[in-house]
Amino acid sequence: MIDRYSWVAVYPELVLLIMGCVITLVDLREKSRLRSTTHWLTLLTLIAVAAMNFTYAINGNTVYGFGNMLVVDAMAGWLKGFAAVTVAVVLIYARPYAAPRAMMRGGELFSLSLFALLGIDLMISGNNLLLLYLGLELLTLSSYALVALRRDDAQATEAAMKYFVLGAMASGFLLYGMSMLYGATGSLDIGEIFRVVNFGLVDSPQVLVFGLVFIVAGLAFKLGAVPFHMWIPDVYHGAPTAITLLIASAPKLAAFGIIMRILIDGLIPLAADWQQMLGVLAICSLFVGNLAAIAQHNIKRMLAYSTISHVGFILLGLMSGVHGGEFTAESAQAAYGSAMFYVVTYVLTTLATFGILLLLTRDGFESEDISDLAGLNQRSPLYAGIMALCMFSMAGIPPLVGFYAKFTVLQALLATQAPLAVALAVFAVIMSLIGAFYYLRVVKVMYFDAPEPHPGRIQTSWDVRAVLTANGALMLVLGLLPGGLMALCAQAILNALRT
Amino acid sequence: MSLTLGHFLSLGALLFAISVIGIYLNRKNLIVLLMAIELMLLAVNMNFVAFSHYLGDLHGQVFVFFIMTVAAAEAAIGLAILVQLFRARTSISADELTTLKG
Amino acid sequence: MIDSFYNWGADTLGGIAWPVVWNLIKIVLIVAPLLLAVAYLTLWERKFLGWIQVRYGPNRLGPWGLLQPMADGLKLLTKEIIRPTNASFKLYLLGPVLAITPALAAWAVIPFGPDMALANVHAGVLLIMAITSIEVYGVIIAGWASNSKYPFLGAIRASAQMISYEIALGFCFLAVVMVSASMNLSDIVAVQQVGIFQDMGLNFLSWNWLPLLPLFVVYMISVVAETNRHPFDMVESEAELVAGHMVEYSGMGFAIFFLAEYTSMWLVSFLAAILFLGGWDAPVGFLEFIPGWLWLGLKAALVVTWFIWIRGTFPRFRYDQVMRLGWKIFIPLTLVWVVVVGIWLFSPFNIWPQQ
Amino acid sequence: MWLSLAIWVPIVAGIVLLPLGKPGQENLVRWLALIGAILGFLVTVPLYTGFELGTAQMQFVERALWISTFNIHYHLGIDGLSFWFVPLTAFITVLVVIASWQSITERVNQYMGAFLILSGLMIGVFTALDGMLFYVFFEATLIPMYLIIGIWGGPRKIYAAFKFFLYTLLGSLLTLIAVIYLYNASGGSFDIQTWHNTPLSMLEQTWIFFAFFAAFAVKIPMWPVHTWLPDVHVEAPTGGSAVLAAIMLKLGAYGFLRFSLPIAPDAAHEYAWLMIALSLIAVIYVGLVAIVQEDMKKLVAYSSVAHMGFVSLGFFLFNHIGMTGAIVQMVSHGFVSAAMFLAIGVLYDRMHTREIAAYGGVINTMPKFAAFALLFAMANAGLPGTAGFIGEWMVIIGGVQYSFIVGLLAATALILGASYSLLMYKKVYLGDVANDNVRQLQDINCREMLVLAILAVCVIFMGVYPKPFTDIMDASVVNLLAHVAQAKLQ
Amino acid sequence: MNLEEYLPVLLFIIVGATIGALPLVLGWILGPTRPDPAKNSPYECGFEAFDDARMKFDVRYYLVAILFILFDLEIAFLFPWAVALHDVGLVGFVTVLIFLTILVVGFAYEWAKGALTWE
Repeated sequence: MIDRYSWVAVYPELVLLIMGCVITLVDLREKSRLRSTTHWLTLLTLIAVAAMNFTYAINGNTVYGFGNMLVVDAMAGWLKGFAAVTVAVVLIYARPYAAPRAMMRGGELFSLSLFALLGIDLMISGNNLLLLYLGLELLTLSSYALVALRRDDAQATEAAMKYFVLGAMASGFLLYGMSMLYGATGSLDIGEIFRVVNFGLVDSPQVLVFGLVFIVAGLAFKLGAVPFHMWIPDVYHGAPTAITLLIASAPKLAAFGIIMRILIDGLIPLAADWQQMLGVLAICSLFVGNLAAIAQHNIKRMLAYSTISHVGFILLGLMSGVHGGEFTAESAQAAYGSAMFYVVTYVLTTLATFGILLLLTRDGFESEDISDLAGLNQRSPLYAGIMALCMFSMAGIPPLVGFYAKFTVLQALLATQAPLAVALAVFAVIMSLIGAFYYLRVVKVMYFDAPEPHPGRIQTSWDVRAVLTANGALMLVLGLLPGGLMALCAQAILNALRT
Repeated sequence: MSLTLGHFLSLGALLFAISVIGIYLNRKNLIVLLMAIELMLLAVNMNFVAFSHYLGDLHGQVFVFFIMTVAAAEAAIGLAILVQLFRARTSISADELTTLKG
Repeated sequence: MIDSFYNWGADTLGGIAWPVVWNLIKIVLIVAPLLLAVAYLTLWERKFLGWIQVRYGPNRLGPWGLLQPMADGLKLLTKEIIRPTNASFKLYLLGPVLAITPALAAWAVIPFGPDMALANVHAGVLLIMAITSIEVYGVIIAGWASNSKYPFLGAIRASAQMISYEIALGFCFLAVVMVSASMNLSDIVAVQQVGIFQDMGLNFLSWNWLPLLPLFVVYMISVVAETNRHPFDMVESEAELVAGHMVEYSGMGFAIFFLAEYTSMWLVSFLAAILFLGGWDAPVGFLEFIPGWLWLGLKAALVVTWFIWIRGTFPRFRYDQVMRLGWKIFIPLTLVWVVVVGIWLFSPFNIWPQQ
Repeated sequence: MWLSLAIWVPIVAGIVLLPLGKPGQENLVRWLALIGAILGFLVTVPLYTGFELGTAQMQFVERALWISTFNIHYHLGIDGLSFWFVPLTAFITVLVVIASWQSITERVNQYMGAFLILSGLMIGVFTALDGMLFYVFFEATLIPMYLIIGIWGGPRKIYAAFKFFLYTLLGSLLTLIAVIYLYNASGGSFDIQTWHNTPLSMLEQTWIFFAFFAAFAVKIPMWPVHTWLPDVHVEAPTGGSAVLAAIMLKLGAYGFLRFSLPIAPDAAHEYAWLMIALSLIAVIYVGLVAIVQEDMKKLVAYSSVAHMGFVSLGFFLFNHIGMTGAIVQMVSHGFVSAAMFLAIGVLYDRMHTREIAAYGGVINTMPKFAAFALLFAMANAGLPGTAGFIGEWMVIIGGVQYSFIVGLLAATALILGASYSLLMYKKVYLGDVANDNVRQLQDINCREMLVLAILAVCVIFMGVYPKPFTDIMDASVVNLLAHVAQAKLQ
Repeated sequence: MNLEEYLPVLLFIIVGATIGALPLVLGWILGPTRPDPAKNSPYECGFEAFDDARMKFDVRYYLVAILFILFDLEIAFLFPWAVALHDVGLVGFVTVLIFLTILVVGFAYEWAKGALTWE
């Protein structure tokens, strides 16, 4: 029942689990304000996990473990590796922010992050509805707790409550859909579901489609697509910035993973149905996200709406895989590869963006208003430059990586040659033009406005400065040479679908 | 009269609908909200058990066990957040969650 | 005779109504002796406590005070049911009902002999756990609905204490289920009647209490806490909380809480007998001619007496000690013992039958 | 190799400057910037010496795989159409660096860096032979220009910067869709020359033509979408205006040459009437608008629109002389408009106003400067013997060949150009000294003299001896016209 | 679906509720009804009750409640395993040991954090 390969497949997760427990207990002995032991131990774990995942990804073997409960393929390897790196970077950025805000009185920040990552891994690797659900819950439950980590902060608590209620509801939707799916196909195994649906062995297709609606709704909730986006602005805004960064970055990879597993691995024969739903979600997300972002003064809120609009783009990529009932390796590679590329680069950009915001906070001062960035160029050209790179990248201006993300998605969309594809693409670019406006506003505030009379000094430790600079540079480097990452994504998707 | 799958599914759908309506209509008490969420999961459990029985496949019931466990963990975290919120606000009315506005 | 009665009923009343009536009859056959036993348990408690304290206890009404319970009941019946001004009255009335319903309903699955259970369900243990958990609601609703400080504090304490010990109890049940490989109470008894000692006629040595001794001890103590009995009666510790969640109740309301408490005592005693003391099995082989239900009753009565005995012997715990015992001693202990039992089951020294 | 150097030398120089932001490093930065700009210009010289005349083939071609997934190449090359813009860009950059020597005192490193990077990116646009590479360079120019306008611009700089950015971005995003569409239509290639030979239906051509039109017409700018240009010119710093007018507008015009005409020739023929009409409106109507301007920069900005109208007009006449004239006009306008803006910059540095009414009789206090200004005004008006004349004259001839009415209407531009240029010259320079501010003006120093003199030489040289310019573009223009004349409908 | 086995349980619940409710009704009928404000006011050791009794109470009770939910569910989780212990064999046993280990880590963490301490 459990063979040797099964264990090999979950080595990274085992390491995460064991180290999560160990760090939880080790932290009890840790007394320093900055939690150095816990911090470095966590980083070490994350680096090890990332390295293992990358090794698996490079080997490119597909392993099914624990009786098909989970699958480790190249896509899973890359996504999990990126997720581990992301969490590590988040923790590096978060530490100077968290320490003076009583978020490190216990080591929960670290252990919960690790468990969240474990959830992410399961969402990416799960090959069974049960495992996917468990991964999802592990991630979201950890996230709820992380959002509420600042016990004295009423705003954060309120955000946590909203997150919890809406998140739990989303889980409910997803579960309801899963139950229908189970009822229609008689299995929880993704591969088995695919077989049953593909060979038309379903007794009542209505139940199947009914369940599909709920599953898409639940996934849209988690991804933050309109009209299921209500939690995103409030949670981004209310959560401590470090936690906002965490829930804005790595979980996106997981959401992509779970969509790949359920909709594409499992329900690709129903693509005609769910692609339409994703299309509507994408249009709404692009529209609402971009328009609402303009009205925001709080930069976290603005970024929340910008996330929503980016989700719209990701969905555009995901809905372009099958056209005219044709599903080829090329089309899948283009569509899902582009979505994966978009997600990965978006996470990269988000990291740097929030990294800068975290940097600008001081004791008792949250850098939350867009006007708090005023004159950043005079205060620190380096950080202003990185932030500007982020903004231009999100706006999709070449030669930054965000442009290629939009480009690949539009390419995939147009390649479908569906009747509405061109119209949709035009709509998308017009919306991203509107989006450019609010990103430009941030650049304007940083570069064109004068700083407040007595801005605090920006203090950074060497590790934050180094990682942040590398992060910003990576956006530019990937912008100049995006080919490698694109090929990697395409290859990963191909590998994931071949099996 | 014998019970068919349809009866159970209807009951599940009904419970689910009640819980969704409960979440949307209830503006007064967050505890009720938590209860509605639990009810939602119970509706799902009902579905799973019914399907599992009529399919003659045990996986659905295994799933139910996991859902129950997760529901417990979820309730635990929900209550913890609620307590924290109550201490900050001295109110658990959903109407008063208004500080986060754009 | 019973069969012919059954057939007659089935013919006259038809397929749906008759099973209901038939079961109601059976329920009455269980409940009536049970209530009688509860009534005389109160008398026995007072008598026994009296002996421990070298005094007589009730002895006026009837020979040896045998009519005392009747008199108590009658008196309570004619007392006013107070309606506290601040209380939420509907919930206030619901409290006692919710307390006694599960205490009675759990009897549905108790087997009094081989094939002598009202409902011989597969998940008997689980059902008992589920139903008895509801008792907490009665307590907490009573305390909350009274809208008075002492009941409120008492109810909170009571519920915290009950749920704390429920975990340890759960682990005890778990171990029993592990060794029996069944959650059916009849099966659990049956499994205890197998083994080397059974063959030797020393039945009582093959019962669960011996191999699961630590769990048996934990069970015996936990159920005392679970039923809020002395020395765990923080809930109604007279000096601090007057009477806990029952402060605002009078007359029958109060009586029903009492009824519930004593019914629960009987219930857990029967369970102790079934889970650990071999159920209806005779302690030694040559006594097997005595009917099983009698043995069961005898064992339960012994356990109940043990309740009273420790009440007469031990001083009351402090609340923090109660919680400490539950969380920091019993839970780890039971957890470890569950693992030990598991290892035992897989070791060559396994003494339980393999299916 | 030389093309890559032309692109990357200024960019690298610009990046090197960025970290040098400490107070006291300004002079170092200026000299480094100058060195970088001159180096950037020098590496374009071998292009001229090595350029082979008489062929329409791409020269100095470099090709390497860039993004394998989409078959995108780092593909550079120049032909007669694009050749002149490479050295022109590098050359104008040198002048801008010198001209901004003293007028910029804050964040000099960022200013110089932005210009150098911008220069490299624009050369990239002119030399890219891969659609995606072109697009990347084309869009990337927005970032430094946005910052230049926004940081060092005038009072309404933010409005101007946003307007510039969003206007041009809208157009180019639509272009992006067209580019992707072409990629799919051509069977997975981003090579521009492949696209030239990709058969397309009329409907497709129409859509693609207008998608490109959206980007390039805004950039040129053509008549109804030109409104961003005056605002931006007024607010931009002197160097920004100069580069914008001299080079950036040509990006749009060049786009027509490289994309719209050869890729969608049938649509281009079909809608030539529209393009000609819009161009003529730009020439005449915008010329009239220029006359009534009270702000010198605005006046020159409108005149730029009018001059670029000549360029687009020349393209859509589809005859040899018109096309050649249009390209010559692009180059000459590069010199003339840069000279005009730099001259205004000289005045602005002293008076901090660009109102025509604030000046008068400048010739009395700044005689040397006034002489240069007169030359540039004449060139702007298109008087014979100056650079401005050649291109306009050729386009008018082409117009007459196409249709007499068109030629006639185009010719009115000469009158209009003379009116606004010379009227402005009269109001600002001639007459008595208008006020005390003007009285205290100091004549130009050596540095300013150098810049203006170089430009003056160029303007006169091109006006007197345009043959080197036309020779180089001749073969390519012939080739382009031949290509456009062939229908590529399926 | 075979639910007949559970009919007695349902009936028993009804009977139990009746046995709880009936005496209340009887007591209502048989007992006197002489309300008076002092008698009906909340008991407070002879003092006047001066405010609503539904006050805040120690957060540790919540903690106990939350911990209870978790532990009780874990036990419920283990019951099916316990029944099927012979079938799932050593692998199943080791799996549950891992599960319990994680549980114990959580438990130890709670303990060390002082969540189980009542002073």
